Amino acid sequence: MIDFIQNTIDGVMIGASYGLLALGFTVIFGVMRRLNLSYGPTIMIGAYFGTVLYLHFGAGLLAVAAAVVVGAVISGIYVERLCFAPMKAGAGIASMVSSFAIWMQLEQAAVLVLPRHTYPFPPLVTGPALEIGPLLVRPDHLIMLTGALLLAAVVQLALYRTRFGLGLRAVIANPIAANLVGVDVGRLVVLAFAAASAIGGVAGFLVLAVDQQVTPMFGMWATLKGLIAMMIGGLGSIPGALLGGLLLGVVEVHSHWLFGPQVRDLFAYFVLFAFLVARPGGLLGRTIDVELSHRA
Amino acid sequence: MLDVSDLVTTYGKIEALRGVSLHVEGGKITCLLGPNGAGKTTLMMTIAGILRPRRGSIKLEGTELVGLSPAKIVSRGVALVPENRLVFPEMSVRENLLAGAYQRRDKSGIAADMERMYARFPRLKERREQLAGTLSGGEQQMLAVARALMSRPRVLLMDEPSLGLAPLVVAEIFDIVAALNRDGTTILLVEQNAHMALKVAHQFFLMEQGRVTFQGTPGQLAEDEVIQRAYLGTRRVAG
Amino acid sequence: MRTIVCTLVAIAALLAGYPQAAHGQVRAKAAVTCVSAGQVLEYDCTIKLANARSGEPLSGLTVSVGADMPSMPGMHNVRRVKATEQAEKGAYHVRLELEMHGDWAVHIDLRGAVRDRVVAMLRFEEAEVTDVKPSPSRRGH
Amino acid sequence: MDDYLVSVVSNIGIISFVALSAYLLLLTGEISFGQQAFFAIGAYAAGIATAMWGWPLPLAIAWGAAAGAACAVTLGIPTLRLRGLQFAIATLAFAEMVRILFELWRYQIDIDGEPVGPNGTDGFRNIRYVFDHNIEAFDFMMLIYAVLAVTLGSFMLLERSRLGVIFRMIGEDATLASLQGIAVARYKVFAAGIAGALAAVGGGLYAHLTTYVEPRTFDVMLGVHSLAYGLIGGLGTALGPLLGVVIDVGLLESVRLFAGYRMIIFGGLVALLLIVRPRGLLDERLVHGIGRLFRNAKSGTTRTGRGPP
Repeated sequence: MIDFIQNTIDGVMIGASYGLLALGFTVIFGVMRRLNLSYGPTIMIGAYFGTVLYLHFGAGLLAVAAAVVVGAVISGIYVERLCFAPMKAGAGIASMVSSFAIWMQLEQAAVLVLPRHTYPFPPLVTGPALEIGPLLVRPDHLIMLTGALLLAAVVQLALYRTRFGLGLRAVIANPIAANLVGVDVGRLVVLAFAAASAIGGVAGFLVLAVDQQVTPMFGMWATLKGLIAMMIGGLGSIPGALLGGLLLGVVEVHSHWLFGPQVRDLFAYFVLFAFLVARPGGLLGRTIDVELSHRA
Repeated sequence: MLDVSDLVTTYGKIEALRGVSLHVEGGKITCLLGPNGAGKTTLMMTIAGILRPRRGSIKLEGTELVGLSPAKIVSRGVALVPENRLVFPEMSVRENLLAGAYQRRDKSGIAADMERMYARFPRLKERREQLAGTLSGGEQQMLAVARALMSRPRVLLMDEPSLGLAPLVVAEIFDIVAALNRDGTTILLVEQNAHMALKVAHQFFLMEQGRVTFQGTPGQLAEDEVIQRAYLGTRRVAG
Repeated sequence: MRTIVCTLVAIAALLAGYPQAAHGQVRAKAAVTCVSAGQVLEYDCTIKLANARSGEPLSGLTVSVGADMPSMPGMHNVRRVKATEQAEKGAYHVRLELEMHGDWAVHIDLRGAVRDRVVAMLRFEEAEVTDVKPSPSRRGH
Repeated sequence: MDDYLVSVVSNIGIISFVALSAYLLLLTGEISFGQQAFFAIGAYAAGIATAMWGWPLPLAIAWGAAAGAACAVTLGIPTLRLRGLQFAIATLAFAEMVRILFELWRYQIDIDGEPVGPNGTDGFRNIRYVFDHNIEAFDFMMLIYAVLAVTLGSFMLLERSRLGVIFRMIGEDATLASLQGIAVARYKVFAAGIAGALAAVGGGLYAHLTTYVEPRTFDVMLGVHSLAYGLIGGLGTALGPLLGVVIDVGLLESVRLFAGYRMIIFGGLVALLLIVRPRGLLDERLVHGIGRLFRNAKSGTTRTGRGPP
């Protein structure tokens, strides 16, 4: 019983970071109706910005965090300019494949800068786990959860209380109608990419600071986790993305505890598959037209 | 007020507009009639900046609109109520109206205009916190009109406002069109329902196969003939 | 539909007609140790070949070594390099030039008295080369 | 031909099977991130057949193809109503499940004093058929290309056949196709089955070419690559995906100049190419244009003017 509660708590904390990754994915997917496979690798590039500062200039934790976010935003905008902005309507799959090609590019760029397989990443906090009754809570996990919740709150406020958020939601709901009411969709998409990359940057920083190491494979990891959480939560739904992340985290921790790491991943994919087959809209999703069928 | 001249818009190699010229007079209701596929919606989308013309010009009181982004065109004073309404379904009625004022920065003016819309469309006021996607067709049409008006347009373009609505609701929509015009709004109206349109229009144009084939005022042509040409095209009527 | 059936039959016929050859050969096993050769992505490898069953060293063979990355099938083809036989019986030396760090499957192809291929899975890093135990986690821990 | 060229050319041939598999699904309008699963199934099935059961290679490859097709049909049925991104992610999830199952799967028997068979994450080594039967690398390459030629030939026939038209119709607009009385669901599952078999043939050949496979050979990277090849090479003809493979594995591989920068250059080139030609180098329009040229030349007609569209 204690184990169950403990694992659920751990799952929620890890799931919070998945939720953030899914959130960034959702913002991009929402405004573009296109899949950005390079999403994770742009975050990885941000992480490498931070790692270079940390290794070669001895930067502190906050400076590293800032570098991760800035790096992610810069590479995110690069991806938008190259893979999304110049693609005509109806070329959604070309955008997706293009973003995959740029993923390969970013990964090799990272390896050229820092050629080793793994590098250390500065820890969030060091210290023993907090004991709350019979439960153990790692302080860095707690910070990760708090950070994720704070960021989610900021995103929610930005979406529902600002002009930018209004425009963003208008584009997500209907790009043509958004154009007609005077939203500058092209500019907004760039801003959305930047915002999503920043969200991803924060998520990536939190995850890596808990892991205390970074590899070029982090890009793929982030893309996959974000994608799974988004699909479980439901396409185009912001609360869905967070919820999907939490569910994925809880499922992973429990299955890891019960059956080990390989079965954990098996379970995660199984949950995803089951959701898609039984409930393609995900937890909170709706059916929106996806510009991915190649004739779109 | 709005001058379109020699407008050509293409989809790939297909010319949807083959040199359209028309003039919309300020303060009047101008109606555009024609069979399906005549290019009416293409014309509206081109004026709104969603489609780029191959050539030609669109002038609003002498300033060129061709080449401007849709957002710029809205801020110059042209608003389109699109075919099938296209409200933002997951946003509330209030947020839809706010989105309509996206180009404006005057908060108090926006608030005042919102109240004006609620006064004109009491049903929107009742449902102001309801999601737009849950409104009836007629209510969505009202919302689309109100949303367009929130940008304070000098010219309001309306594309098939009666599409898919029950006859009673259609009558209501046309009452609104007439009332808006009485208050001084210039309107360019695309309509399939020629009978209703000719009742409110001050002048009308007939379009066929991407060209304007007739222009005049209601009464200049027998309504039957207008309707016949609007639905079937000249050729078949003539021959 | 008929086209498909015909195609399948054709493929099957083609495959069935392929020549078969003799069975039962000596199998080799190899112990591979690599160290960085100073230059980035260049490694010196020593390969000790032995008869898999008897453990007897296999000398006098023509040995060529190639490599590919199991995580990217077919995408990386490292040009085969001839290994030189060492004084020690069954020992061969080769210098490998790889395209990137990471896990490589080193193919050792033997010709001569024995024809075989032995595959060794190694992780090549900047400083050291280790045997691979693939880790299931993508984050790499 | 030197060893190196043989290995590059063999790899191109094998990867082409997965690329064709993804391409076939693209024709019917579906994006699959999961064709690598059938490549894996084919590789393991054929490898087990020769290395453990002592089957001859042709039978083993055919059995691998059958296994791939069966699994693809099994996957095709529940994912039938998914479209676009949802279908793509469902295939990804399936493929990853398959990969992890292979990581967990151990099935070994003792042959000549050594354990042979799939051994979890350590993979499946000693698929020695080619060595046991003294097949030279060059001959094996010819075998790969013989099978590939047959496959391509059937693709060419398919493109002209009623079935090909139906596939493209479903790809253009599935609803419209069903209104035309086409049993869309059945054809889609059928296409998925063939695509699965194709990838599995590639996998079977791959296992015997390299003599070993391991689960991570079959991760998402392979699937997304094979999808990308069709788009780079062009969606107009089955030669498109092949061209894509040749460009990636062949051309860039051979330019040693790029060592260390290959992906940076390749990635950038692909991105730029897709801006100019979003449906690849050999897209439908180009293929159609070339086809018309040929037909005109054959029938001797000259084009004097263009009639009404």
